[in-house]
Amino acid sequence: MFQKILIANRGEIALRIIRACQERGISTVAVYSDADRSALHVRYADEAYHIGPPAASESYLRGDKIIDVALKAGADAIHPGYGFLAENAAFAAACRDAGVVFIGPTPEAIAAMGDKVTARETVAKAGVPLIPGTPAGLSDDELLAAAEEIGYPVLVKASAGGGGKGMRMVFKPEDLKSSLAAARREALKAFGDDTVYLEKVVEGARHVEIQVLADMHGNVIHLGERECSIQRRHQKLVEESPSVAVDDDLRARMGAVAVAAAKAVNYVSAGTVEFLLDKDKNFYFLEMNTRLQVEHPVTEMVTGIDIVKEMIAIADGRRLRIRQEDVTMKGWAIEARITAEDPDNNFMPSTGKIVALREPTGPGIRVESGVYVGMEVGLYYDPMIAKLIAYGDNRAEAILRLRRALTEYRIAGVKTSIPFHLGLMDTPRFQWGQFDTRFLETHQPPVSDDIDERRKIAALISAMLLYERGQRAITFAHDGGREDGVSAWRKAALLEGLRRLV
Amino acid sequence: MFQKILIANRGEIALRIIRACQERGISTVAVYSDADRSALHVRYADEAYHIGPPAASESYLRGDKIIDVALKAGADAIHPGYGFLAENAAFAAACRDAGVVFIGPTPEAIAAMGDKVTARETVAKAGVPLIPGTPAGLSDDELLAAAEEIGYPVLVKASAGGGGKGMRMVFKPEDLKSSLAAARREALKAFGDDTVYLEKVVEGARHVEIQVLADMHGNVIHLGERECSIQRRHQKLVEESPSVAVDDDLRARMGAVAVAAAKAVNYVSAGTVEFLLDKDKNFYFLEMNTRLQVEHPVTEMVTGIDIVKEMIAIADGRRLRIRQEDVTMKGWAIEARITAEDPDNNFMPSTGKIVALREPTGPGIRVESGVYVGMEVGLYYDPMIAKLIAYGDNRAEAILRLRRALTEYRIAGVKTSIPFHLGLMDTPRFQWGQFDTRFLETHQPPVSDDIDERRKIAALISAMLLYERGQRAITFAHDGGREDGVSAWRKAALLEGLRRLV
Amino acid sequence: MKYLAQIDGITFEIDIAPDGSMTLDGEPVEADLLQVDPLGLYSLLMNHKSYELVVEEQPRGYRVTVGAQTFDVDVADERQLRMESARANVSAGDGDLPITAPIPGLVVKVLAEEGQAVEVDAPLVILEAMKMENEIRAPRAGVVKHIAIEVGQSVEGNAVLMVLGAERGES
Amino acid sequence: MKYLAQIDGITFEIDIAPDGSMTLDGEPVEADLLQVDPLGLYSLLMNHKSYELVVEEQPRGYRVTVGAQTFDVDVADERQLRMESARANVSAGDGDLPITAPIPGLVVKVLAEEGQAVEVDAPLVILEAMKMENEIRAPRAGVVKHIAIEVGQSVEGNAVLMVLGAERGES
Repeated sequence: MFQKILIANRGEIALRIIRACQERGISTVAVYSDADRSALHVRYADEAYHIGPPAASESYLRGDKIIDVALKAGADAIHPGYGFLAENAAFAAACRDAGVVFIGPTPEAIAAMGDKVTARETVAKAGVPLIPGTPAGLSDDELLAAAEEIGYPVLVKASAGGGGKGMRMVFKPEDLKSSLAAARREALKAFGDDTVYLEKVVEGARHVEIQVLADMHGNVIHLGERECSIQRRHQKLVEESPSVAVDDDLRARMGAVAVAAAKAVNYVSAGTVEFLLDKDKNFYFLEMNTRLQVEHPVTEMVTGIDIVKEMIAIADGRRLRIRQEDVTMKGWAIEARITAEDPDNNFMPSTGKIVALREPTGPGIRVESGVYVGMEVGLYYDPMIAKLIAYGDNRAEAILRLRRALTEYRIAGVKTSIPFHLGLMDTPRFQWGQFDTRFLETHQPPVSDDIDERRKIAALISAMLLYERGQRAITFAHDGGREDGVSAWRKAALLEGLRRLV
Repeated sequence: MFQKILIANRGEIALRIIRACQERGISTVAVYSDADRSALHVRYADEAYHIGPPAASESYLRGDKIIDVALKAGADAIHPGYGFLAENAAFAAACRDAGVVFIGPTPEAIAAMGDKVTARETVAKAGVPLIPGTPAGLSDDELLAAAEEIGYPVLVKASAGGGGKGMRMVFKPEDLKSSLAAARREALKAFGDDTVYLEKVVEGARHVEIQVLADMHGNVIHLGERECSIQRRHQKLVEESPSVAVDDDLRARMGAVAVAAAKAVNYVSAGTVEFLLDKDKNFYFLEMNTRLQVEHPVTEMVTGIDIVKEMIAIADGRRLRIRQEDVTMKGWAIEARITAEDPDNNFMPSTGKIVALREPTGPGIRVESGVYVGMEVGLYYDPMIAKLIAYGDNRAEAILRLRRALTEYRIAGVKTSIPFHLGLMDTPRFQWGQFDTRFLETHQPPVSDDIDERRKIAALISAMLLYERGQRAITFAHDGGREDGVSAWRKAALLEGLRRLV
Repeated sequence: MKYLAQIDGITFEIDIAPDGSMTLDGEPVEADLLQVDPLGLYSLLMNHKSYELVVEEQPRGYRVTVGAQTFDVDVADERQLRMESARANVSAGDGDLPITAPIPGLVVKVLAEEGQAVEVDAPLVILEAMKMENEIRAPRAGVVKHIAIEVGQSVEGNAVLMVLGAERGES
Repeated sequence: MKYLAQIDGITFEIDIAPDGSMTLDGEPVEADLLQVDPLGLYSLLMNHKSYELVVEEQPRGYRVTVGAQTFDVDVADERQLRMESARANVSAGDGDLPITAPIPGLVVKVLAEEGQAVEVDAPLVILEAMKMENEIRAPRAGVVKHIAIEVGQSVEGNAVLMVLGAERGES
């Protein structure tokens, strides 16, 4: 088994991987940019090395520096997490060349699935159903013509894409040209490649994905599905497992197709095959993510399988301990992504310093977080700062626990997506499981119904504090100021009375 | 269903119950003593009422005041948690008389099981096996004689006892008299009754208990066992479910006996039947706890059943949704009690103000905690301030996760049992599951092997801080002091250099 | 002492008597406030209802987080407010509204020209931050009076991007 | 500057040079220290090894929590220490050891009499706190010179319960 693993990532996912290593008795090496000296992943790891300025292109995307650190620190292996270098075939190859194990699939598998067009061609041969669309590399004029043939709405997608970047849904021919331009701009910036292609929009479709695990000995299993239809601008906000739309038979069929897709590229490690599932239970291959997924915890909670530990064991050459028939799903898990975005203001990124924090705990609650008091939430990295996952015996209990935990979350200094999630949990159609990927375009989650009451509270406390501030000088002079456990408020009021009496 | 529930407790268990209520959409009412104005249960509840001075006898034990608050606040029901009024038959009766539902068994069942001698007689008739012992109410001289007959070692137990209070193990005749006196003193103080009795010590025995659930319609089921042999002075420190000593057959037999014991007193609500289990798999009734147990979370995690929510539903008159055959145990859960006690100093209670706190999170970890920054840990209440529960697919994974979470726990201001638990997790005999209730008397868990390294770290940082303090005046004058994200240490060192150059 | 607190354009009136008794918009309230940790976490019991709040001091007033909602509260005692309002009336402008960057970012596109009339919600600027494009839209209808930025420029949070003039006619 | 830090009776020597370079017991160490939150949480990277520490200032020195272990560190620079040690030698006592209450509590029983010789670990006082009885034992052998408390009395933490004299013979 590995002695020491370098985690080439930051934030909650770096902590997740550090924890898995600690539970296996493996030492951990963190890397950090100038922005992250005080970050939790630096503090939770056994060792930490500085790798450059805040910009990811100069730190977390610098595979060369990271491999240097791995060699210097004596790490046997590198876990890339998600994002950054996780789906970079060249980095996986560079690790191999440097004699450091890349905890993930082979560079060949990453490359095959990384280019969306190659991926579609490869899996189609394995019998995986595809959505009608165009090849990549067409000019704007060719795409305009193709869109007419496919029929609107169409989806513009970046060939090298992922995570919703470079993706646009277009409803009318007159909007296509500007959307193509925007998608190409984003794609160029995010992936260094502005190639795009078109896909038919499957109406009323859910985003349902299958988690797979594959070892080096040809064993490939799936861990059931995740429902990820609650999205905004193609960014997942809420994920759950299982899906209300998937029964045992459909799960078995989708699972078999996902395993076939993985086998088509000789896949090794954990990976996710994403599908669109339409109302008639037809499903179409979207893409395969050749990495650990943000939403992997919901699968872990219903299957009891620790996906990160399995990835480490697989990378070490071990055979899967689990056979397909051993995988059982029990209960229900839902994840809410906590992002530093203002849901009341069009999900605008919110920056600032975390001044107060208390994370929820209690039955059925799991928190994966990179947040700490004093943290500067800036614009260098992804706005997702934590994940809140609730488990229950059934979907209703999971929703109620997630709701309860959201009300317990205390985070101040930045605006977060928590109010959005609270509203969503109170939305009947979400509670009934009736939604598709366009749900959020048509359904505005309700605003908390006690906002009036809360405004009053905020007004009252502000007046009390201002009053108290006026009294504080006297209070200080009198007895050295506020004592713990004694309401300074009451004292100030009392003193005010006293002063008038004097 | 109830609209509003008053929680007649404090600390982690009050929060546990508040969370269950919130998840069922029930409003919550907290009560608090002067010591607890800032406590989490006050802050997490929907309403809070002051009930008196810090001493429990003037606040949390004042059933009259608590029922008054329930009536004033319009609460339908009272959940007593554990300790305080949880096993007080008179309080349960007073609730009934006041028209407020007591969430627990009937006063009659509490009384029948509350007196240990009555309890033994009652369950014996139902065919429950007992440990040889004396009746209660004997004089010291009679007990001395009886002890000779039973054979040493013997256990002195308070008739009204529970939680290890008024309990003493005696190995030699010459020690019996002083132990009787000490036990009577403790019992008198704790329960207002100094009646004691003797029991034979079953050598090499484990403490294994069965969780039962009983509704008002005669349905009684069990949720499997908990292993609670890791005790110090009869105080449980670590609990797990399942037990390595219990197989399916034994579980079914112990479960059936526990159900019979519950039925013998027409039991309703959640309760726990405690047994001693000897090396030959014989088991003997110890007592029945007619309340929610501290260690209930380990059962919840392996069965998926929320025991507190079931208690509420049962008190509301509902039928159990779960049949015995629906109860399945999956995985393994271990709980470590985090107490404000100094394990390096004979578990002496440690008091003080919590100055720093970060609780562990991540996969498989559940924290039930009443701790917060600024909390004064005093001597008024139980030293248990939190519980850390780890779940894993199997026992090894649960231990490794618990260990990992213990290393993540940051709590400063009081000494805690965390170092003890870390040592225990590193003890091979604990890892192998080879222990009985006297394990801790003979096995000293190892002290962390990196204490030398940690001393060095503590020495180094102290010198650095002292050095920095000397430089601070200059630093302040120069640029306004420490900036976040910049190591003040480096700055101080730099300035020192500058000053010498000038 | 009488206090006026403004939140989201709504004004609340709080009166605090010398004995500590209070009214909120004329209704008597019983309130006990306690700071529970050094980081600005407060526990408020108002008529026995329990609230946990995080308070950050602002240059003027407080930022108060109640549950998951955050409010910027502009609070002053009555006298202060009257004086300020008098001052404000003197310098009251002609309806010009500065459009500011809600976050720091890179200007990717400017979607309006000086002199152009825009409807409410019309996209004005595309700002890139956290690798995502964010549209800045017109908070009301008006005429673009001045554009302060250009494509490719990095802007700080709260930087003025453009100024929106009165709805009809150039000023 | 040279510093001496004492923990559990063990002395460490730390030397900090004007350029910030350091040695610990003569070994060079590379250390970067950062306070990460206002509550006294520090991150230390020592030779790339990462430690998280909680530091509480004490009247003299620091209480440092490393992982789950807490150390009371008595630290001073060399000069200071030499001066203090000189003073201490002058007032050095006759071996009397005060037995103090480690916690506040109620004296339930006193198990020794004045003049009595006790062995190491002999129980001296039973103190009730948190509803449990706690035995206070002799940290070394000696003769009970003075008993400062009686049964039924409440004592504060650190209150002197009795004084243990030199091992043999009354003083």
